Amino acid sequence: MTARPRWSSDELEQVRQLAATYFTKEVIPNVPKHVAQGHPDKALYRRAGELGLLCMSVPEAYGGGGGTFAHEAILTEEQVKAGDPSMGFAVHCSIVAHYVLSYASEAQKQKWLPRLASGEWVGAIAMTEPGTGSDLQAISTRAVRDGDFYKVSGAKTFISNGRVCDFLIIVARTGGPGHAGISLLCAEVSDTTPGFERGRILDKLGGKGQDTTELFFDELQVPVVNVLGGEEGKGFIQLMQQLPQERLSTALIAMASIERAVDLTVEYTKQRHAFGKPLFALQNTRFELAECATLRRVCRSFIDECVESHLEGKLDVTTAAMAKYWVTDQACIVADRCLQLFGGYGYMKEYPISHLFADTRVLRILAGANEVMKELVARSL
Amino acid sequence: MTARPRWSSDELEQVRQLAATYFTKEVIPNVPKHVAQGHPDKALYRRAGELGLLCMSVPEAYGGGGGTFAHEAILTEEQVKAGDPSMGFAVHCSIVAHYVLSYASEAQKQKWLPRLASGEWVGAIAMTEPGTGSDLQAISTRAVRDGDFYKVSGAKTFISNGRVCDFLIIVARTGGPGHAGISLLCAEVSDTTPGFERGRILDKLGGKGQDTTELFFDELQVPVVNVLGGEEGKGFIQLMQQLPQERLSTALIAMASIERAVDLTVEYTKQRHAFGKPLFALQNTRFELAECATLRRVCRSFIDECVESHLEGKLDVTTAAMAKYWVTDQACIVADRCLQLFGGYGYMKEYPISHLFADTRVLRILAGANEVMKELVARSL
Amino acid sequence: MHVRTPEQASFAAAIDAFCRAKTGTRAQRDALTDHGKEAHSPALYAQMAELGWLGVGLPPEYGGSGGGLTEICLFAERTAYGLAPVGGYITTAVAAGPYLKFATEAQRAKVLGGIARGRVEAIAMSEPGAGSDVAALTCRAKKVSGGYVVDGQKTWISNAHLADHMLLVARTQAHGSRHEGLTMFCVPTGTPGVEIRGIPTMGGKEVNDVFFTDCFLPEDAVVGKVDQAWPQLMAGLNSERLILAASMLGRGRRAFDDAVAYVKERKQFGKPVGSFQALKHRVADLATELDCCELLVYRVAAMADEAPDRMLPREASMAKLKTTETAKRVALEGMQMMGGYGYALEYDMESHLRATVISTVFGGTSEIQRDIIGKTFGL
Amino acid sequence: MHVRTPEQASFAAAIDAFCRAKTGTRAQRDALTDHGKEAHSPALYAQMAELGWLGVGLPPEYGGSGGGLTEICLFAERTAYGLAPVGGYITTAVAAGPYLKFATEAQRAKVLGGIARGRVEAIAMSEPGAGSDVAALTCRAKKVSGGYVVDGQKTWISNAHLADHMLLVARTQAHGSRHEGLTMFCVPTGTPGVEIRGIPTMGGKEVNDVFFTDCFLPEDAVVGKVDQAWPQLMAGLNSERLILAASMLGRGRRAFDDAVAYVKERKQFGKPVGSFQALKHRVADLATELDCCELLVYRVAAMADEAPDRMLPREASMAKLKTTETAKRVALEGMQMMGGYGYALEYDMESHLRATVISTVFGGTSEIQRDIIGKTFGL
Repeated sequence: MTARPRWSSDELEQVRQLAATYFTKEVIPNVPKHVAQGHPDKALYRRAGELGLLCMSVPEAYGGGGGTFAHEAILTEEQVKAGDPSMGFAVHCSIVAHYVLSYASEAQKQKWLPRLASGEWVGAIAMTEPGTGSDLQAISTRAVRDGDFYKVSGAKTFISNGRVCDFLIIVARTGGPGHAGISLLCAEVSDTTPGFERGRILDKLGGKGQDTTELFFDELQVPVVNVLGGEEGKGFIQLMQQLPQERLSTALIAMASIERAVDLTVEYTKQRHAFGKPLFALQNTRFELAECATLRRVCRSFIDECVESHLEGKLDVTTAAMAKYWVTDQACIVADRCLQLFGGYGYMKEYPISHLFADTRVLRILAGANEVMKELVARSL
Repeated sequence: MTARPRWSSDELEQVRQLAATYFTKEVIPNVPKHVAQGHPDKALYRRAGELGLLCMSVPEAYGGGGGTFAHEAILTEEQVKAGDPSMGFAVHCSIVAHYVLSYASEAQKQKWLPRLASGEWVGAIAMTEPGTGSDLQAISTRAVRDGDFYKVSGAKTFISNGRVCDFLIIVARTGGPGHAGISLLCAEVSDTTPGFERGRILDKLGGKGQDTTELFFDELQVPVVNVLGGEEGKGFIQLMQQLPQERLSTALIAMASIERAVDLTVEYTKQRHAFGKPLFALQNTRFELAECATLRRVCRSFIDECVESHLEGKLDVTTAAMAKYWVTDQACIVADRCLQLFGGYGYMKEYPISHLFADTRVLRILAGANEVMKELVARSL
Repeated sequence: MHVRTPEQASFAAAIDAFCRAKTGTRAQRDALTDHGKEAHSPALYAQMAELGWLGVGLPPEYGGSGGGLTEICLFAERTAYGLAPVGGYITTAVAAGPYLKFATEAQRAKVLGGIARGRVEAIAMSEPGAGSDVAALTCRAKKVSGGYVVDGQKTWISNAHLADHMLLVARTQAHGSRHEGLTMFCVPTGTPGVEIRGIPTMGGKEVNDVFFTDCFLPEDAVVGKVDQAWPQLMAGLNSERLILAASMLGRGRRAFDDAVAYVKERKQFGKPVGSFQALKHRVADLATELDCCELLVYRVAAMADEAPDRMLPREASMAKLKTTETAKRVALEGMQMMGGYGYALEYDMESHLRATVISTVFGGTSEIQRDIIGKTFGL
Repeated sequence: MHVRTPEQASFAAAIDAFCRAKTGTRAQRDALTDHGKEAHSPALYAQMAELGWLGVGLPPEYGGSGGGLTEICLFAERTAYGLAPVGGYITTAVAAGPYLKFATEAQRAKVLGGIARGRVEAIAMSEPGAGSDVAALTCRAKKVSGGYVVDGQKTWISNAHLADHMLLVARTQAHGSRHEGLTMFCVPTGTPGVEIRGIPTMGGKEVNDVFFTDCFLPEDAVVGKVDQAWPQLMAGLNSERLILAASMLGRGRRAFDDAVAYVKERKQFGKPVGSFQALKHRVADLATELDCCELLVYRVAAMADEAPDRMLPREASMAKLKTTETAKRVALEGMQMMGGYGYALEYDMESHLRATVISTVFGGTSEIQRDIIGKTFGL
């Protein structure tokens, strides 16, 4: 049903094929297990690394694929298309590895990137705290200098990959109040690291099988050399600079969700009969799907333009905020309208639309709530 | 506020400049007169012809500008931006001249196009009848062969440029029932043409000063050689083939309306104060405008892609229907939300937003009601 | 869906019958309104006065029939439904409130008696810099010997060109909080120093700019207490919002009925267009919303009638917000259902749209109503 | 905003107090529902039976207190608001209708008496090929000596796993119009040949597939008249739609109150997030819609109680459509207002969303309700 994006190429379509096979053959059969245990198997990260699907935009010199953001976009699309809610690739590749690539010193890059690209390590970023949300000024996790180490203490919540991560970027306060006191500290962590505790895996409406947790730090020791980029107080700026790409990544998930929802629903309504006709013959069904298909087409135009401009390094904060807010809103609207067309079946877990509805909902909240995006857009007017 | 479209060029921007000057200096001062008399001055068509603004996509050999659809898109954008509701250029250039260019015989082209391009003639197309709408099969205007002439009898309504037109494409039935009986007849008409009567100028909610009329034919004589393309029974197919471009043109008007509405409203809300602050400082205003600006951006992405694909000759029926339905819907939504932000002033005629609201509303109805567009989209699923 | 008492039902039936007879056709309405240019027909209004309807919400001593807001709403709803050009009624009914509650006996006899006899009243409050933000008023009434001198501009003043008096709100104290120091005056429209100029709007002739230049008003022009206009205004907000809501309920119902009649009649591809699911479902949604509006308006009117001194900021704002937004939606969707015919002036749908689109702005915008409602939840 | 009688008010207050005490905390609800896996707590339901609440809509001779649909709605609304896990009540109350109107005295005594004592009843109607399209049912009850043999599958059967009996609708005539030849049977859930299998849904354990294989039912299992299930079903639609609507009104109000409590509490940039206009306006809109729903539900319930035999297809469908759509909207917007906390299971908002999202499908989808309403306008 869905044409290939404007910015794709034959090489990217081969990556797509590889990713599709990986998800459908290797990941999907394990999703029930991931859901039951609350997190994905780490072996699947390593398998993705073997296949070259991790950190595709990281240069080959650091063990990556030497590709671009487009490669990661393809991975995202295929994950959604396959219906996998569990693997935390978006955070691992497009966020964590990308922070390291963008800000880390050469030594840090050489040390950390190969292990992220191979899947030996799973990455996570500990930003949100119970009392903060979009309000980064309120960060209260403290990193106190003690010789060659910081001692980090505080609590974080809503941390994706929190249960399985081995490498953690911690947003902490190394200085005084305000933005200038914030640094990003990189920590290698395991279940036995002193001062580090993984909290509960939070039970969520959707995204089942993907581990979102609380994390607690009680004088966790992080070497001073692990400050990302080597300099204190740059954390806020570093966070800000990465946001457009994170938002675009979120919009891409939403885009793929829309495509999948429409495809599933066209198929279902053509095959399911009521009142002696396929559901698709009812005018209401036709119009609902025509509207959803139009939204899909319009979103695709816009997303393709955003991806192209990001590939050229030109995606600005405003446009990224528009993409994040608008496409995720549309994804939820489309998921809701499509679920309705399934009738009762849309509510049953055996129908993927029920998962799509639940999984999509969080997109309007994470990576900056859509209300925050609107404020960013308003500032540009 | 508004960046130039992706598909524009320096040459096109010069045309834009010329068009902007024409509208603001020559047309706008006459709008009150047009509104009072119910139709634009024909002299302004001739003036546009002199400036080379008419039929820009018609080859120079026929007196046109030798340009592309992009030139006509620029003219549309500037008309909306200037706030002129009265000149019927969309019908004259993008529809009537384009029908002639696409279907007429060489002799017909040489005879008719130069006069349309110079503005000597104003063109119109007589399609809708009181009893039909989107249902073209129900056309009942009859053309009865009588020697070298047809005698045309019937009534038409909602005919744009109906009061000032000199050249009329009439959708009439030359044969039996159904699509195959329909032909397009080209008639040169004047106020004294026997068997031709212009009915009332219909008073409309918006589009004031642009003449939408009823037309009556009572054995109007049309030479048989004036069948468009020279062959009977092709009318329905000819109509169908032009629809994507007509719909894209309508979407372009909507696009320009959105841009104008947002620009006007940002300006107004920054300058108008309430409760001691600019309206723009209220969160509701900021979010409303952020949402409208996002819609503008998204529509622009989509429209640009549609224009580009039309310039390559690749715009399909489905995508054109999506553009027509979706962008005109958004234009009405944006106009309504923007008017609301003006408060009472938005309702006063001295504020252009009140006209924009009224003028935009018809876009969801003409060139095929949006419900019909949705049906077309549904057929593609 | 709301239940009327037998008296209310027969009142409504009488109005409906009157409108069918007097304003049932386009030609009748054109004759009464100079082809839509006027929103108020004094001739028709006089006939309604004869029938005793205009005092429906006034006490018997002023020629009224002693009804409450419920009856006023019923009148506003049914005349709006009947497209009766009595645009003067709303400001008149709203203006009556402060006179009833705060005016001297002489003022009441003059103004309220006039209202029952079919005179129109206006309210001069909004200013170019102060729309919904009443506290920002700057129009000044300066105390002089024997009275006040007023200077300033009012805008958006509905029916000033038709009214006997304007209920003016002007600033009598320059200091203190923005809400303090405002006073109400009863200003005969012919007072020297008052100039009334019509403003062209999408809806025809209804609103005016009013200029006060060295306009002298005697002491006894003050309505209620000096410097106390703000609380006096607040006491009248329930009725203003409800009457507007009732009027838009009537207009919305009319737009709905017109659209339904059209889609049942109009055929495309051999079937009435209303039988297509896309239109049928739209009709169902609009019908549901209108019934909700009706229940809401009359429930709030009943609450106001049960306790006339009670402020109902949340409830009255809900009625105004919901009903005006719904009426606008009905007109917008009705226009789409009617296609080109909805856009042409021969049909009434475009006038329904013009009337309803402004209703979300008049009498406190929807945004202001939402602010008020939100505030009642402690936000 | 709806006005309750003193009796109704004290009934509602009693339910509210009960829920605060028994289901007020997450821990209490987790204990009663095995951490959300069950939608119905027999233990809690038994306490309600003791209080005499479960027979609120039944005549005294069956242990009821003789109330009407209004009281049933009140119970459904307030228990939904209180998050009491009594998911069995709705099908039970709906099933009671046909027994009351059409069953033999013996059937009534057994089933209705059981209901008042806290037993659950289910209705076995939908089939894999026939959801809202009841007339497409194919499950067959073949006449044999002394009774019927039933074969076929039912799906989507709420509470079958909890119920004493299912009110089965099966085809007893293969010929004739699709609406004819359907018969109602009272089937004890333990009858041989009946197999009940739970279906996993977004909302936990509530619905089941039910398989009938050579299932013998005696003559006296027929409820009402043979081949007359269709008109008997139609007579019960008012109550089904209204009870669902009332339940969603309660759930919607709860979602609203939870969201408001959150946005008043939660601070960002030094202010409660609810004080930002974007949230305040949303709260205002939702509050208005919920009040409309309340007025609509109880007005239609009153109409049904005034004339129990009257079919109210338009009104009951409006109540169902409007209330379920509103409840879903409140939950969706409530989740957004709560940000990440709304998505996490510790807060109730995600359960409000799961409960409300299915309500627009259950008991006739919104699309079906719109079809029905549209039809009453002659479309």
